[in-house]
Amino acid sequence: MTQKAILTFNQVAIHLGGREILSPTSFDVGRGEFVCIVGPSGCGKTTLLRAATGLLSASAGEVRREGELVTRPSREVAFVFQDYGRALLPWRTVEGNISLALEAAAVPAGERPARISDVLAKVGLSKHSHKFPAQLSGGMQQRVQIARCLAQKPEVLMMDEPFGALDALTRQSLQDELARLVRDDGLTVLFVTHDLEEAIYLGDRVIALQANPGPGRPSLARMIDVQIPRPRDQLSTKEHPEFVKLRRELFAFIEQSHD
Amino acid sequence: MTQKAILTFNQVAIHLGGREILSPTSFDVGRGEFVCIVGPSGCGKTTLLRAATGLLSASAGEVRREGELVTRPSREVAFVFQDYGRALLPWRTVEGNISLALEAAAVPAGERPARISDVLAKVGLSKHSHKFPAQLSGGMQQRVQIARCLAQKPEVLMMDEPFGALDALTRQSLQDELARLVRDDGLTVLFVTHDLEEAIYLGDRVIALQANPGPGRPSLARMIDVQIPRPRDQLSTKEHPEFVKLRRELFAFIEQSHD
Amino acid sequence: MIESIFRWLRPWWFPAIALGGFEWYARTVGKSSDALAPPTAAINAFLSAITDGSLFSATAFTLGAAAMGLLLAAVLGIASGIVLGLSKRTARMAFFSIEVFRPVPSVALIPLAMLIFGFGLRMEFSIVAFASFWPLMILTQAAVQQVEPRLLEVSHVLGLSPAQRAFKIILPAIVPRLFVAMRLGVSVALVVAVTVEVAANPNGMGYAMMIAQQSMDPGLMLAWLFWIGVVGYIINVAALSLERWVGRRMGVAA
Amino acid sequence: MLSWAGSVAVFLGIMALWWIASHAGWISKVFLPTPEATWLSLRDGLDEGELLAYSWATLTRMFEGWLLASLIGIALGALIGISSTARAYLQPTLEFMRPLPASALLPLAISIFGLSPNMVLSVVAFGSMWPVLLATVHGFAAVEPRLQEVARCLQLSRSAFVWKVGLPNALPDILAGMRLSLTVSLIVSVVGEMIASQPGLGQSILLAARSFRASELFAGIVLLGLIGFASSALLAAVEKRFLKWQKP
Amino acid sequence: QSGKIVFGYTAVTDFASVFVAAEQGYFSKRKLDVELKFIPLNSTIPAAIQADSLQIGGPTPSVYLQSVDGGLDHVVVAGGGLTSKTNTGFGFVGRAGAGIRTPQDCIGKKVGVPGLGAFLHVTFRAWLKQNGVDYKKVNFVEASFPQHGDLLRGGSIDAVVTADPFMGRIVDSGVGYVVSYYSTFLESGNHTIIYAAKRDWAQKNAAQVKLFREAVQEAAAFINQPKNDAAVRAAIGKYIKLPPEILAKTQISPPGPTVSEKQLSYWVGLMKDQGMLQTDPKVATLIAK
Ligand SMILES: Nc1ncnc2c1ncn2[C@@H]1O[C@H](COP(=O)(O)OP(=O)(O)OP(=O)(O)O)[C@@H](O)[C@H]1O
Ligand SMILES: Nc1ncnc2c1ncn2[C@@H]1O[C@H](COP(=O)(O)OP(=O)(O)OP(=O)(O)O)[C@@H](O)[C@H]1O
Ligand SMILES: [Mg+2]
Ligand SMILES: [Mg+2]
Repeated sequence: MTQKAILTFNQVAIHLGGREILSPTSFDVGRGEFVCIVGPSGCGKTTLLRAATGLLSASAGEVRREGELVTRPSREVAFVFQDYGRALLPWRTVEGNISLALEAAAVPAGERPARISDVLAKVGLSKHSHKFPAQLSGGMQQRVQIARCLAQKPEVLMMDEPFGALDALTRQSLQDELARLVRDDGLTVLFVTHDLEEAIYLGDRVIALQANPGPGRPSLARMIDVQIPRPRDQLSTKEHPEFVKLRRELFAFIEQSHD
Repeated sequence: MTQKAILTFNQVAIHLGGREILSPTSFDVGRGEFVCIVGPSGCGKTTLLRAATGLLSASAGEVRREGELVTRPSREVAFVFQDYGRALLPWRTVEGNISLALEAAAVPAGERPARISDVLAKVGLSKHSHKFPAQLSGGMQQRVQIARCLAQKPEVLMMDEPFGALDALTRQSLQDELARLVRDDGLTVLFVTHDLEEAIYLGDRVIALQANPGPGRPSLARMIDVQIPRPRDQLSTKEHPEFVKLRRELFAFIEQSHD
Repeated sequence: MIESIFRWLRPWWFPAIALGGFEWYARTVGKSSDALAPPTAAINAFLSAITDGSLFSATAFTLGAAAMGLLLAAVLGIASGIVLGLSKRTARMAFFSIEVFRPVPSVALIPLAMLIFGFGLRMEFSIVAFASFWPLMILTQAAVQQVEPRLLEVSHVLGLSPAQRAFKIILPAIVPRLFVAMRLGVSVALVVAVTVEVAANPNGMGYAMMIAQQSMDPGLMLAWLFWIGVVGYIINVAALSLERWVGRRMGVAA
Repeated sequence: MLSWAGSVAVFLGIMALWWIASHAGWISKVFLPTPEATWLSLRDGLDEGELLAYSWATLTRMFEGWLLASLIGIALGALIGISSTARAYLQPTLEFMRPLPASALLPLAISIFGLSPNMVLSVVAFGSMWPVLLATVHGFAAVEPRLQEVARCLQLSRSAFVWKVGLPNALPDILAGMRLSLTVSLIVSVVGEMIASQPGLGQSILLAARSFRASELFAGIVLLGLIGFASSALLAAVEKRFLKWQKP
Repeated sequence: QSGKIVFGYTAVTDFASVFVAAEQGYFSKRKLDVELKFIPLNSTIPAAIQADSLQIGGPTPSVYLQSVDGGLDHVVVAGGGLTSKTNTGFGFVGRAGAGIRTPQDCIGKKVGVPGLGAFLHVTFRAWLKQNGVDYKKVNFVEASFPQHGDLLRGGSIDAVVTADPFMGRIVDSGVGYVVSYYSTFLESGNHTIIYAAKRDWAQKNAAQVKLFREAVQEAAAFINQPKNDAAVRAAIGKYIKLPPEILAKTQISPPGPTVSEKQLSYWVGLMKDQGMLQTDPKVATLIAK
């Protein structure tokens, strides 16, 4: 890529519970780039994302952001957790949960309501701002989490299966919303998904991980550049020959690497 | 359908927090039938499933199973919760969590290991039987929950987005596993998903719900019979003209009903 | 090296300052007092109590009474706490009675218990049981109310019997909070046992302290007070390590 | 409404048991008076205004001691809950002080600070601080790991973490602890009145017990029960208001 | 079973007759198996007797009469020490600077007593009344003996009714001075401690009661011989652990092994006068034959 790398993985390996979860893996993410990560369940996608954020420290190798070693989370990096049910404060309403991010960033109280209603509109929850998480459906909870991350106005967005709990249409509209945001604000995104089409549709690049690569081999099994022009849209892009080709290629790879 | 109904919904409405979540809805589910429920996020799918199980009582109308009013859960009905992270006992290993269902059904201790390893094999977690939920990835946790429900050997299986957290291939293999089980054991399944293709691929019938149907109108917006022969398979079925037609039809409907 | 010594010393700063201050006070202002003695005098008295063996028999009695009372209170308190935590209706039914009886000070029951049981172990442990029953019950109830609702739904869907639900879902789920309750219960039991001995029962550490006071030996009295603190501390440390051990067994922070 | 009736019915059942026990002579009337005799003593004491004044004295002592205990308990608990340095310095000392009975500390405190109401108040606060302290420490330690990660990602400051995550998360525990503390505070107030000779229900109970006036002793206990009930009911209402999110 | 007698005592020298009887073998001589048990608080003794934890106990007359007043059916089987005009072992001590010189000066002052309603409190009030002072205008607070000196020094009370050795130490250290050895103005020869038992027990074990009383009488005779002073103090020292220098100086009240109706009536009179009794105890029925 032409842009300077904002995130660098250098031979990053991670051990948990005495086992090597992630085998030494290296790659770069450029500024404003949208990188999708796919791979079978339990192959280490979440683990990789946590290491990239600094929630977990690498057992070997190093992760750098803007050239600096990542040792702990930063407010420039937002994280959408896979288990949305646990990542919300149960004692705060939807509004309150989003406000948390603004409070952390010391946004003046006067500006908060406007920013909150702004992000709530983006995820389609304007009507539910006064509900507690326990009163929301799974998909709505996940959208609250996404809204909180957007409110944070981060440079880098880490998303761990953010759309997994959403119905097809909400999902599509959020995909497009996200793509627009990334383009407008120059966001960098690391996006874990198990939906190959979603990965190709959203990504500038798709990274495929494999589970238990065997000794001496990296977890990173495949890296595919997605050369489909932007802006993309749900109808034409999915019929684009490149899209069809990549989907077939990726699917074949995953199928073969699956145990 | 020809079979006698095992589940009957008769003008079931549900109010929560002072709002009508589910507007009066009636339908039947036949014995051994596989019914999929789709609809936008927050439209009441989970709520419907909870009422069918007896975890929630209807505010109006009645739910009957085998002719009897459903007032509380029964061991004949298994439930896969959408928020898998919370539905597992964090202090029991994978094995222990599955064992819970066997203990509830008073299965002799001697028989349990065999049945546990049997269902673990079905969901592909044999190698992780001694891990605690906190040591599992999201998808693995969800598979543990599915395994627990299978171990229960229920008559009716309620599944709330069971495959939402799984990668495409694990998902496909579990879909096929489920279809096989249903056919072999004559299971009845109520299956909530946001993936329309999945709904058509698995279901004998697809029920589409809508959010806020307006006064006097039911939540149930559309009921589609899936006349695709069984056994189905991932390749040919998805190219079946009926499949393609239904997908288009359902998609169009959902798109129009989405606000 | 030096840093690690400092780390090791950290817990000792406050006690050292407090003891030093007390030593100074007892040697100056309170010099002619009949109720105070400097800690150094207490140490001497303590050493003689160890050598004549009175320390151990008195400690054993108090601990025995406290343990028996606590055991009874724990069984009853946890069981009723679970019932009250699970059933809102029972909780409301019992609320009035519980809240009226709970504040009855255990010291006010001493005459009654003494009349029924006389001196000895039984009167002491029954008062200890009464006093530690309430905190155990209240904390258990609060803990049960905080059990993840999804897990209770799981138990319903699986058709667990009430006993199974209690032992397989609720008890393990409230274990961390139960330990907090037990640690509180332990100190309540110890405090009440000593109080009963001070006020009436001629046995154990409280009684020994009372004798020391009445025979004008404030040093020995302070030594007993200090020893009671040490015993409580040791029990607490033991409870904490048990808690950690159970926690590891249950996959917490694995 | 119905459960209130049930609640009263349960209570009346216990009263009936008392009536039978005292009339049938299961326990000597010297120690267990009849409910009627207790009622008479209660009425006489209230008529003379003496019991009322005592109750008021005990009530204020209890509330002041409890407020002090709650403030110190929550502050210390939060400090220990989030700062490992504070934990290293403070916790062992606190754990050592926790099992020291107020009944044994009072004589020392009397010798050093004299027989002042403030001395009794500090002992009440000391004795009733532990439930709040322990509950707060636990509430902070038990924050859902995912929420801790959320806080780290948002880089919440220490104090923001305390106010926005730690305290709300510990609130159910703290409130349960405060409910216990309130009772302990009442009990220690009574003990303090007994040992440090302060006017209040404790002293009147002690004197009644000493002169074997069981009905007066029970009248005092009944008043303590009522005080305990009223304050607990008040706290339960507060609890409901603060924990609305638990059962929305 | 009419075997062992457990006897409960408190830390005062008025139990000397029992200590001596035990040490001199007067109990064993009569085949009485008496175990002496130290009880920290005098007022718990009647309950312990009622619960059969003690067969005989030594409450003060005021505690005893109040327990009878409350409905316990206990009788007097023998007596401990007596009041005496020469006893300066306890008295009324004022705080240096509080300016208390006469009984009248007590009005409105805070006076510490070791037990509200206990021996010293009752007798002190009797003395106040004798001097025409309304004791209701005196503010009595309870404080245990060892604290009296500290409390006077700290200024939280103005005077105390206290006893040796605490009294001596207070005077020596200069924080207080003796206002009056007030008991020397009161009637002498009344009990400071009486030995009581349950009525059923005393009736069923009449023989033992008699032997017990005889043993105490023999001990009283022993105590009354000045040459036995050292042995008496040794016996006291064995059961009440006092520092030797204090033990050597303590005044021992004269023993009163038998209790007469007149002696008991004195206390009934005092207590009724001070509103401490609700019924009218029949003294004649309270003394075991
Ligand atoms: N704390 C832990 N201790 C030990 N092993 C762990 C721990 N956390 C995760 N693992 C293991 O690490 C592996 C990778 O987990 P991770 O959550 O990264 O998977 P994933 O790729 O996100 O899967 P999914 O798509 O199912 O969410 C799993 O095999 C899991 O068992
Ligand atoms: N306890 C409750 N109190 C009030 N409202 C509730 C409660 N539980 C759910 N709701 C509301 O009911 C509606 C339907 O919720 P439900 O969980 O059934 O949706 P769903 O169709 O399963 O959505 P998703 O696909 O996002 O899981 C939502 O709008 C939600 O806000
Ligand atoms: Mg994951
Ligand atoms: Mg749902």
